[in-house]
Amino acid sequence: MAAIEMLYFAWVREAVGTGAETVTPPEGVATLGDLVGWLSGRSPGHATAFAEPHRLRAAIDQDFVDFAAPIAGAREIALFPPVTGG
Amino acid sequence: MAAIEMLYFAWVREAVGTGAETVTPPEGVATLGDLVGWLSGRSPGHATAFAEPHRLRAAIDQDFVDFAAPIAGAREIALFPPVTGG
Amino acid sequence: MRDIRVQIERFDPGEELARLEALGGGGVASFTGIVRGEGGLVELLLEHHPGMTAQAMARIAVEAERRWPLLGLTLIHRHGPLAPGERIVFVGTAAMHRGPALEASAFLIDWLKTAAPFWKRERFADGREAWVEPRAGDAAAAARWDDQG
Amino acid sequence: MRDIRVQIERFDPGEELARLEALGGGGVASFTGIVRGEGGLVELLLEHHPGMTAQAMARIAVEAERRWPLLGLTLIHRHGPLAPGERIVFVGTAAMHRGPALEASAFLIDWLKTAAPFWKRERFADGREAWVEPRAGDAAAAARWDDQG
Repeated sequence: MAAIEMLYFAWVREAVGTGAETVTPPEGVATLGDLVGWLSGRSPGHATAFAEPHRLRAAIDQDFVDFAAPIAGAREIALFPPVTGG
Repeated sequence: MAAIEMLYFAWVREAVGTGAETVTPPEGVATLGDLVGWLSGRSPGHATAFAEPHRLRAAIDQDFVDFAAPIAGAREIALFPPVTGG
Repeated sequence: MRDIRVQIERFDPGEELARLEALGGGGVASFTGIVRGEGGLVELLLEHHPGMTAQAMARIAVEAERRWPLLGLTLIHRHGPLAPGERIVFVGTAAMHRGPALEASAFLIDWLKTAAPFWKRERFADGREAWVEPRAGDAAAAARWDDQG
Repeated sequence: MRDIRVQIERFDPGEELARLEALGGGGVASFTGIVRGEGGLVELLLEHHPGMTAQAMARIAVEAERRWPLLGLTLIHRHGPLAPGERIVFVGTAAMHRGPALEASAFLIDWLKTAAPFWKRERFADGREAWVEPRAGDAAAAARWDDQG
Protein backbone atom coordinates (compact mmCIF):
# COMPACT_ATOMS: atom_id res chain seq x y z
CA MET A 1 0.00 0.00 0.00
CA ALA A 2 1.12 3.54 -0.77
CA ALA A 3 2.26 5.95 1.90
CA ILE A 4 -0.44 8.04 3.57
CA GLU A 5 0.06 11.47 5.08
CA MET A 6 -1.63 11.38 8.50
CA LEU A 7 -2.76 14.66 10.09
CA TYR A 8 -3.85 15.02 13.72
CA PHE A 9 -5.65 17.95 15.31
CA ALA A 10 -6.55 19.25 18.78
CA TRP A 11 -6.20 16.69 21.59
CA VAL A 12 -5.59 13.91 19.09
CA ARG A 13 -2.49 15.79 17.97
CA GLU A 14 -1.41 16.36 21.56
CA ALA A 15 -1.87 12.69 22.51
CA VAL A 16 -0.06 11.34 19.44
CA GLY A 17 2.70 13.87 20.02
CA THR A 18 2.84 15.20 16.46
CA GLY A 19 0.52 16.92 14.01
CA ALA A 20 1.64 14.96 10.96
CA GLU A 21 3.36 11.72 10.04
CA THR A 22 3.67 9.51 7.01
CA VAL A 23 2.60 5.90 7.42
CA THR A 24 2.48 2.87 5.15
CA PRO A 25 -0.13 0.45 6.48
CA PRO A 26 0.22 -3.28 5.67
CA GLU A 27 -2.14 -5.23 3.41
CA GLY A 28 -5.35 -6.04 5.24
CA VAL A 29 -5.78 -2.52 6.62
CA ALA A 30 -8.75 -1.75 4.36
CA THR A 31 -11.00 0.69 6.18
CA LEU A 32 -10.45 3.77 8.26
CA GLY A 33 -11.49 1.69 11.28
CA ASP A 34 -8.76 -0.83 10.44
CA LEU A 35 -6.25 1.99 10.08
CA VAL A 36 -7.06 3.47 13.48
CA GLY A 37 -6.63 0.03 15.07
CA TRP A 38 -3.29 -0.44 13.35
CA LEU A 39 -2.10 3.09 14.26
CA SER A 40 -2.88 2.40 17.93
CA GLY A 41 0.06 0.01 18.01
CA ARG A 42 2.62 2.59 16.92
CA SER A 43 3.17 4.17 20.35
CA PRO A 44 1.54 4.61 23.75
CA GLY A 45 0.55 8.11 22.58
CA HIS A 46 -1.24 6.71 19.54
CA ALA A 47 -2.93 4.13 21.77
CA THR A 48 -4.19 6.87 24.07
CA ALA A 49 -5.34 9.08 21.21
CA PHE A 50 -7.33 6.33 19.54
CA ALA A 51 -8.57 4.46 22.63
CA GLU A 52 -12.15 5.72 22.20
CA PRO A 53 -12.93 5.72 18.50
CA HIS A 54 -16.42 7.15 19.09
CA ARG A 55 -14.71 10.37 20.19
CA LEU A 56 -12.91 10.65 16.84
CA ARG A 57 -13.89 12.14 13.53
CA ALA A 58 -12.01 11.79 10.25
CA ALA A 59 -11.47 13.18 6.79
CA ILE A 60 -9.95 11.42 3.80
CA ASP A 61 -8.43 13.80 1.29
CA GLN A 62 -10.31 16.61 3.05
CA ASP A 63 -13.78 15.05 2.91
CA PHE A 64 -15.47 14.05 6.14
CA VAL A 65 -15.93 10.25 6.20
CA ASP A 66 -17.00 7.62 8.71
CA PHE A 67 -14.88 4.75 9.99
CA ALA A 68 -16.26 2.25 7.48
CA ALA A 69 -14.70 4.26 4.64
CA PRO A 70 -12.11 2.38 2.54
CA ILE A 71 -8.67 3.96 2.63
CA ALA A 72 -7.48 2.63 -0.73
CA GLY A 73 -6.08 5.50 -2.77
CA ALA A 74 -6.09 7.94 0.14
CA ARG A 75 -3.25 10.42 0.10
CA GLU A 76 -4.12 12.38 3.25
CA ILE A 77 -6.11 11.21 6.25
CA ALA A 78 -6.94 13.49 9.14
CA LEU A 79 -8.07 12.30 12.59
CA PHE A 80 -9.51 14.76 15.09
CA PRO A 81 -12.19 15.36 17.73
CA PRO A 82 -15.64 16.61 16.76
CA VAL A 83 -15.23 20.13 15.43
CA THR A 84 -16.00 23.11 17.69
CA GLY A 85 -15.61 26.14 15.46
CA GLY A 86 -18.03 28.92 14.78
CA MET B 1 -70.30 61.95 23.81
CA ALA B 2 -66.93 63.58 24.35
CA ALA B 3 -64.77 64.94 21.54
CA ILE B 4 -62.38 62.49 19.90
CA GLU B 5 -59.10 63.40 18.24
CA MET B 6 -59.07 61.57 14.90
CA LEU B 7 -55.73 60.83 13.21
CA TYR B 8 -55.36 59.65 9.61
CA PHE B 9 -52.26 58.21 7.97
CA ALA B 10 -50.96 57.35 4.49
CA TRP B 11 -53.65 57.22 1.77
CA VAL B 12 -56.40 57.56 4.36
CA ARG B 13 -54.93 60.94 5.31
CA GLU B 14 -54.64 61.92 1.64
CA ALA B 15 -58.25 60.93 0.86
CA VAL B 16 -59.72 62.66 3.91
CA GLY B 17 -57.62 65.72 3.12
CA THR B 18 -56.22 66.18 6.62
CA GLY B 19 -54.10 64.23 9.08
CA ALA B 20 -56.09 65.17 12.18
CA GLU B 21 -59.50 66.49 13.15
CA THR B 22 -61.62 66.62 16.27
CA VAL B 23 -65.07 65.03 16.03
CA THR B 24 -67.99 64.60 18.42
CA PRO B 25 -70.05 61.62 17.27
CA PRO B 26 -73.74 61.48 18.22
CA GLU B 27 -75.27 58.98 20.62
CA GLY B 28 -75.70 55.61 18.94
CA VAL B 29 -72.19 55.62 17.45
CA ALA B 30 -70.94 52.90 19.77
CA THR B 31 -68.28 50.92 17.95
CA LEU B 32 -65.38 51.81 15.73
CA GLY B 33 -67.38 50.39 12.82
CA ASP B 34 -70.23 52.75 13.67
CA LEU B 35 -67.78 55.65 13.84
CA VAL B 36 -66.31 54.91 10.42
CA GLY B 37 -69.82 54.79 8.94
CA TRP B 38 -70.70 58.10 10.57
CA LEU B 39 -67.42 59.74 9.49
CA SER B 40 -68.11 58.72 5.87
CA GLY B 41 -70.90 61.28 5.79
CA ARG B 42 -68.67 64.21 6.68
CA SER B 43 -67.30 64.85 3.18
CA PRO B 44 -66.75 63.16 -0.20
CA GLY B 45 -63.11 62.71 0.88
CA HIS B 46 -64.16 60.88 4.04
CA ALA B 47 -66.54 58.74 1.98
CA THR B 48 -63.73 57.78 -0.39
CA ALA B 49 -61.27 57.06 2.44
CA PHE B 50 -63.68 54.77 4.28
CA ALA B 51 -65.44 53.17 1.30
CA GLU B 52 -63.70 49.82 1.81
CA PRO B 53 -63.48 49.17 5.54
CA HIS B 54 -61.58 45.90 5.01
CA ARG B 55 -58.66 48.00 3.74
CA LEU B 56 -58.53 49.97 6.99
CA ARG B 57 -56.82 49.34 10.29
CA ALA B 58 -57.30 51.27 13.50
CA ALA B 59 -55.86 52.13 16.89
CA ILE B 60 -57.72 53.53 19.89
CA ASP B 61 -55.49 55.46 22.24
CA GLN B 62 -52.50 53.91 20.46
CA ASP B 63 -53.55 50.28 20.77
CA PHE B 64 -54.45 48.33 17.64
CA VAL B 65 -58.12 47.33 17.75
CA ASP B 66 -60.68 45.84 15.37
CA PHE B 67 -63.86 47.50 14.14
CA ALA B 68 -66.05 45.88 16.77
CA ALA B 69 -64.19 47.81 19.49
CA PRO B 70 -66.33 50.21 21.55
CA ILE B 71 -65.25 53.84 21.29
CA ALA B 72 -66.63 54.94 24.65
CA GLY B 73 -63.93 56.82 26.52
CA ALA B 74 -61.59 57.03 23.52
CA ARG B 75 -59.50 60.19 23.38
CA GLU B 76 -57.54 59.44 20.19
CA ILE B 77 -58.55 57.19 17.32
CA ALA B 78 -56.27 56.57 14.36
CA LEU B 79 -57.42 55.14 11.01
CA PHE B 80 -54.88 53.96 8.46
CA PRO B 81 -54.01 51.29 5.90
CA PRO B 82 -52.25 48.07 6.95
CA VAL B 83 -48.76 49.00 8.12
CA THR B 84 -45.80 48.56 5.76
CA GLY B 85 -42.74 49.44 7.81
CA GLY B 86 -39.61 47.43 8.45
CA MET C 1 -29.74 46.84 27.29
CA ARG C 2 -32.75 47.92 25.27
CA ASP C 3 -32.24 50.72 22.76
CA ILE C 4 -35.21 51.80 20.63
CA ARG C 5 -34.98 54.75 18.28
CA VAL C 6 -37.32 56.28 15.71
CA GLN C 7 -35.37 58.90 13.82
CA ILE C 8 -34.94 60.79 10.58
CA GLU C 9 -31.15 60.60 10.85
CA ARG C 10 -28.97 57.89 9.37
CA PHE C 11 -27.42 55.25 11.59
CA ASP C 12 -24.29 53.11 11.44
CA PRO C 13 -24.80 49.33 11.80
CA GLY C 14 -21.13 48.86 12.67
CA GLU C 15 -21.46 51.16 15.69
CA GLU C 16 -24.69 49.46 16.76
CA LEU C 17 -23.09 46.01 16.49
CA ALA C 18 -20.08 47.16 18.53
CA ARG C 19 -22.38 48.24 21.36
CA LEU C 20 -24.11 44.85 21.33
CA GLU C 21 -20.79 42.98 21.13
CA ALA C 22 -19.57 44.76 24.27
CA LEU C 23 -22.28 43.17 26.45
CA GLY C 24 -20.30 40.00 27.14
CA GLY C 25 -22.39 37.56 25.11
CA GLY C 26 -21.11 35.02 22.62
CA GLY C 27 -23.41 35.96 19.75
CA VAL C 28 -24.70 39.10 18.08
CA ALA C 29 -27.20 38.93 15.23
CA SER C 30 -28.50 41.75 13.07
CA PHE C 31 -30.83 42.59 10.25
CA THR C 32 -30.60 45.78 8.21
CA GLY C 33 -33.36 46.78 5.81
CA ILE C 34 -32.36 48.85 2.79
CA VAL C 35 -34.34 50.82 0.18
CA ARG C 36 -34.26 48.89 -3.11
CA GLY C 37 -34.07 51.00 -6.24
CA GLU C 38 -36.26 48.73 -8.35
CA GLY C 39 -38.55 49.96 -11.11
CA GLY C 40 -37.14 53.46 -11.26
CA LEU C 41 -37.74 54.25 -7.60
CA VAL C 42 -36.23 57.60 -6.68
CA GLU C 43 -37.60 58.07 -3.16
CA LEU C 44 -39.27 56.12 -0.41
CA LEU C 45 -41.20 58.25 2.07
CA LEU C 46 -41.70 56.70 5.51
CA GLU C 47 -44.71 58.07 7.38
CA HIS C 48 -45.46 57.00 10.93
CA HIS C 49 -47.80 57.57 13.87
CA PRO C 50 -45.48 59.62 16.06
CA GLY C 51 -47.27 59.10 19.34
CA MET C 52 -47.62 55.38 18.90
CA THR C 53 -44.45 54.23 17.20
CA ALA C 54 -41.99 54.12 20.08
CA GLN C 55 -44.55 52.41 22.30
CA ALA C 56 -45.40 49.81 19.65
CA MET C 57 -41.69 49.10 19.15
CA ALA C 58 -41.17 48.83 22.92
CA ARG C 59 -43.92 46.21 23.10
CA ILE C 60 -42.28 44.19 20.36
CA ALA C 61 -38.98 44.43 22.26
CA VAL C 62 -40.58 43.32 25.52
CA GLU C 63 -42.12 40.35 23.76
CA ALA C 64 -38.72 39.34 22.36
CA GLU C 65 -37.13 39.67 25.81
CA ARG C 66 -39.89 37.49 27.25
CA ARG C 67 -39.25 34.76 24.67
CA TRP C 68 -35.46 34.69 24.60
CA PRO C 69 -32.67 35.36 27.12
CA LEU C 70 -31.21 38.48 25.52
CA LEU C 71 -28.35 40.59 26.83
CA GLY C 72 -29.21 43.43 24.51
CA LEU C 73 -31.56 44.53 21.80
CA THR C 74 -31.42 47.48 19.44
CA LEU C 75 -34.28 48.62 17.19
CA ILE C 76 -33.85 51.61 14.91
CA HIS C 77 -36.48 52.68 12.41
CA ARG C 78 -36.08 55.74 10.25
CA HIS C 79 -38.88 57.91 8.94
CA GLY C 80 -39.00 60.68 6.36
CA PRO C 81 -37.69 60.59 2.79
CA LEU C 82 -35.15 57.88 1.90
CA ALA C 83 -33.17 57.34 -1.30
CA PRO C 84 -32.42 53.93 -2.87
CA GLY C 85 -29.56 52.25 -1.04
CA GLU C 86 -30.29 54.00 2.26
CA ARG C 87 -30.88 52.00 5.40
CA ILE C 88 -34.47 52.00 6.72
CA VAL C 89 -34.40 49.71 9.72
CA PHE C 90 -31.90 47.98 11.98
CA VAL C 91 -32.52 45.10 14.37
CA GLY C 92 -29.66 43.88 16.55
CA THR C 93 -29.61 41.32 19.33
CA ALA C 94 -26.97 40.01 21.73
CA ALA C 95 -27.18 36.78 23.73
CA MET C 96 -24.89 34.27 25.39
CA HIS C 97 -25.46 31.80 22.55
CA ARG C 98 -26.32 32.17 18.91
CA GLY C 99 -29.79 30.58 18.91
CA PRO C 100 -31.58 33.28 20.93
CA ALA C 101 -29.75 36.08 19.11
CA LEU C 102 -30.66 34.73 15.66
CA GLU C 103 -34.25 33.83 16.49
CA ALA C 104 -34.97 37.09 18.28
CA SER C 105 -33.63 39.18 15.39
CA ALA C 106 -35.87 37.31 12.90
CA PHE C 107 -38.83 37.70 15.27
CA LEU C 108 -38.20 41.41 15.76
CA ILE C 109 -38.10 42.29 12.08
CA ASP C 110 -41.14 40.11 11.32
CA TRP C 111 -43.10 41.85 14.03
CA LEU C 112 -41.87 45.32 13.12
CA LYS C 113 -43.30 44.72 9.64
CA THR C 114 -46.79 44.04 10.98
CA ALA C 115 -47.07 45.71 14.39
CA ALA C 116 -45.31 49.07 14.10
CA PRO C 117 -47.30 51.96 12.59
CA PHE C 118 -45.18 52.87 9.56
CA TRP C 119 -46.32 53.37 5.98
CA LYS C 120 -44.19 53.60 2.86
CA ARG C 121 -44.91 55.72 -0.19
CA GLU C 122 -42.85 55.15 -3.33
CA ARG C 123 -42.00 57.87 -5.81
CA PHE C 124 -40.71 56.87 -9.24
CA ALA C 125 -38.61 58.59 -11.88
CA ASP C 126 -41.70 59.06 -14.10
CA GLY C 127 -43.43 61.03 -11.34
CA ARG C 128 -45.77 58.25 -10.31
CA GLU C 129 -46.36 57.84 -6.56
CA ALA C 130 -47.91 54.88 -4.78
CA TRP C 131 -48.42 53.69 -1.23
CA VAL C 132 -46.76 50.32 -0.69
CA GLU C 133 -49.19 47.44 -0.15
CA PRO C 134 -48.32 44.92 2.55
CA ARG C 135 -46.70 41.79 1.15
CA ALA C 136 -48.92 38.76 1.56
CA GLY C 137 -46.06 36.95 3.24
CA ASP C 138 -45.56 39.53 5.97
CA ALA C 139 -48.62 38.62 8.02
CA ALA C 140 -47.72 34.94 7.66
CA ALA C 141 -44.12 35.59 8.70
CA ALA C 142 -45.29 37.34 11.86
CA ALA C 143 -48.00 34.76 12.55
CA ARG C 144 -45.55 31.85 12.53
CA TRP C 145 -44.19 33.15 15.84
CA ASP C 146 -47.67 32.89 17.42
CA ASP C 147 -47.34 29.11 17.60
CA GLN C 148 -44.11 29.43 19.52
CA GLY C 149 -44.98 31.99 22.19
CA MET D 1 -20.68 37.86 -4.31
CA ARG D 2 -19.12 35.13 -2.22
CA ASP D 3 -16.35 36.12 0.16
CA ILE D 4 -14.77 33.42 2.34
CA ARG D 5 -11.82 34.16 4.57
CA VAL D 6 -9.87 32.16 7.14
CA GLN D 7 -7.51 34.54 8.85
CA ILE D 8 -5.58 35.35 12.01
CA GLU D 9 -6.30 39.06 11.60
CA ARG D 10 -9.24 40.88 13.11
CA PHE D 11 -12.14 41.96 10.95
CA ASP D 12 -14.71 44.78 11.07
CA PRO D 13 -18.38 43.73 10.89
CA GLY D 14 -19.40 47.26 9.90
CA GLU D 15 -17.18 47.13 6.81
CA GLU D 16 -18.45 43.67 5.93
CA LEU D 17 -22.08 44.77 6.27
CA ALA D 18 -21.44 47.82 4.09
CA ARG D 19 -20.15 45.58 1.30
CA LEU D 20 -23.26 43.40 1.52
CA GLU D 21 -25.57 46.42 1.69
CA ALA D 22 -24.09 47.75 -1.56
CA LEU D 23 -25.36 44.78 -3.59
CA GLY D 24 -28.80 46.26 -4.24
CA GLY D 25 -30.85 43.93 -2.03
CA GLY D 26 -33.44 44.96 0.52
CA GLY D 27 -32.08 42.92 3.42
CA VAL D 28 -28.75 42.15 5.03
CA ALA D 29 -28.46 39.76 7.97
CA SER D 30 -25.42 38.96 10.06
CA PHE D 31 -24.15 36.90 12.92
CA THR D 32 -20.95 37.65 14.82
CA GLY D 33 -19.48 35.15 17.27
CA ILE D 34 -17.48 36.56 20.17
CA VAL D 35 -15.17 34.98 22.76
CA ARG D 36 -16.98 34.90 26.10
CA GLY D 37 -14.78 35.50 29.15
CA GLU D 38 -16.69 33.13 31.42
CA GLY D 39 -15.05 31.14 34.21
CA GLY D 40 -11.79 33.02 34.19
CA LEU D 41 -11.05 32.39 30.51
CA VAL D 42 -7.97 34.29 29.41
CA GLU D 43 -7.42 32.88 25.93
CA LEU D 44 -9.22 30.86 23.32
CA LEU D 45 -6.93 29.14 20.82
CA LEU D 46 -8.52 28.30 17.47
CA GLU D 47 -6.81 25.44 15.65
CA HIS D 48 -7.90 24.41 12.17
CA HIS D 49 -7.10 22.05 9.31
CA PRO D 50 -5.47 24.53 6.96
CA GLY D 51 -5.84 22.53 3.77
CA MET D 52 -9.46 21.69 4.36
CA THR D 53 -10.98 24.75 6.00
CA ALA D 54 -11.52 27.05 3.04
CA GLN D 55 -12.93 24.19 0.99
CA ALA D 56 -15.30 23.10 3.77
CA MET D 57 -16.49 26.68 4.16
CA ALA D 58 -16.97 27.01 0.39
CA ARG D 59 -19.18 23.92 0.40
CA ILE D 60 -21.32 25.37 3.16
CA ALA D 61 -21.60 28.58 1.14
CA VAL D 62 -22.59 26.71 -2.03
CA GLU D 63 -25.25 24.85 -0.08
CA ALA D 64 -26.69 28.14 1.23
CA GLU D 65 -26.70 29.61 -2.29
CA ARG D 66 -28.52 26.52 -3.54
CA ARG D 67 -31.22 26.87 -0.89
CA TRP D 68 -31.81 30.64 -0.93
CA PRO D 69 -31.63 33.39 -3.58
CA LEU D 70 -28.69 35.33 -2.16
CA LEU D 71 -27.06 38.40 -3.66
CA GLY D 72 -24.04 38.03 -1.43
CA LEU D 73 -22.53 35.97 1.32
CA THR D 74 -19.54 36.62 3.57
CA LEU D 75 -17.95 34.04 5.86
CA ILE D 76 -14.96 34.98 8.00
CA HIS D 77 -13.44 32.62 10.56
CA ARG D 78 -10.40 33.54 12.58
CA HIS D 79 -7.81 31.12 13.90
CA GLY D 80 -4.97 31.47 16.37
CA PRO D 81 -5.12 32.91 19.89
CA LEU D 82 -8.12 35.08 20.80
CA ALA D 83 -8.82 37.09 23.96
CA PRO D 84 -12.25 37.43 25.62
CA GLY D 85 -14.39 39.95 23.76
CA GLU D 86 -12.66 39.33 20.43
CA ARG D 87 -14.67 38.35 17.37
CA ILE D 88 -14.21 34.76 16.19
CA VAL D 89 -16.57 34.38 13.29
CA PHE D 90 -18.73 36.51 11.00
CA VAL D 91 -21.55 35.40 8.76
CA GLY D 92 -23.25 37.97 6.53
CA THR D 93 -25.90 37.55 3.85
CA ALA D 94 -27.65 39.88 1.42
CA ALA D 95 -30.88 39.14 -0.44
CA MET D 96 -33.75 40.98 -2.09
CA HIS D 97 -36.03 40.20 0.86
CA ARG D 98 -35.41 39.56 4.52
CA GLY D 99 -36.48 35.90 4.72
CA PRO D 100 -33.63 34.42 2.66
CA ALA D 101 -31.05 36.69 4.30
CA LEU D 102 -32.13 35.74 7.83
CA GLU D 103 -32.56 32.04 7.15
CA ALA D 104 -29.29 31.71 5.27
CA SER D 105 -27.31 33.42 8.02
CA ALA D 106 -28.75 31.07 10.65
CA PHE D 107 -28.04 28.09 8.39
CA LEU D 108 -24.47 29.21 7.73
CA ILE D 109 -23.50 29.59 11.37
CA ASP D 110 -25.20 26.30 12.31
CA TRP D 111 -23.28 24.50 9.60
CA LEU D 112 -20.00 26.23 10.34
CA LYS D 113 -20.28 24.87 13.87
CA THR D 114 -20.50 21.27 12.69
CA ALA D 115 -18.93 21.10 9.24
CA ALA D 116 -15.85 23.31 9.32
CA PRO D 117 -12.65 21.82 10.78
CA PHE D 118 -11.96 24.17 13.70
CA TRP D 119 -11.17 23.25 17.29
CA LYS D 120 -11.14 25.52 20.31
CA ARG D 121 -8.85 25.23 23.32
CA GLU D 122 -9.59 27.29 26.40
CA ARG D 123 -6.91 28.62 28.74
CA PHE D 124 -7.98 29.88 32.17
CA ALA D 125 -6.49 32.31 34.67
CA ASP D 126 -5.53 29.40 36.96
CA GLY D 127 -3.42 27.86 34.21
CA ARG D 128 -5.90 25.11 33.35
CA GLU D 129 -6.33 24.32 29.64
CA ALA D 130 -9.11 22.30 28.03
CA TRP D 131 -10.34 21.52 24.55
CA VAL D 132 -13.91 22.66 24.08
CA GLU D 133 -16.43 19.83 23.76
CA PRO D 134 -19.14 20.22 21.13
CA ARG D 135 -22.42 21.46 22.61
CA ALA D 136 -25.14 18.81 22.39
CA GLY D 137 -27.39 21.34 20.68
CA ASP D 138 -24.97 22.07 17.84
CA ALA D 139 -25.53 18.84 15.92
CA ALA D 140 -29.29 19.22 16.40
CA ALA D 141 -29.17 22.83 15.21
CA ALA D 142 -27.38 21.79 12.03
CA ALA D 143 -29.59 18.72 11.54
CA ARG D 144 -32.82 20.75 11.56
CA TRP D 145 -31.81 22.13 8.17
CA ASP D 146 -31.62 18.60 6.73
CA ASP D 147 -35.41 18.39 6.62
CA GLN D 148 -35.62 21.55 4.58
CA GLY D 149 -33.06 20.96 1.85
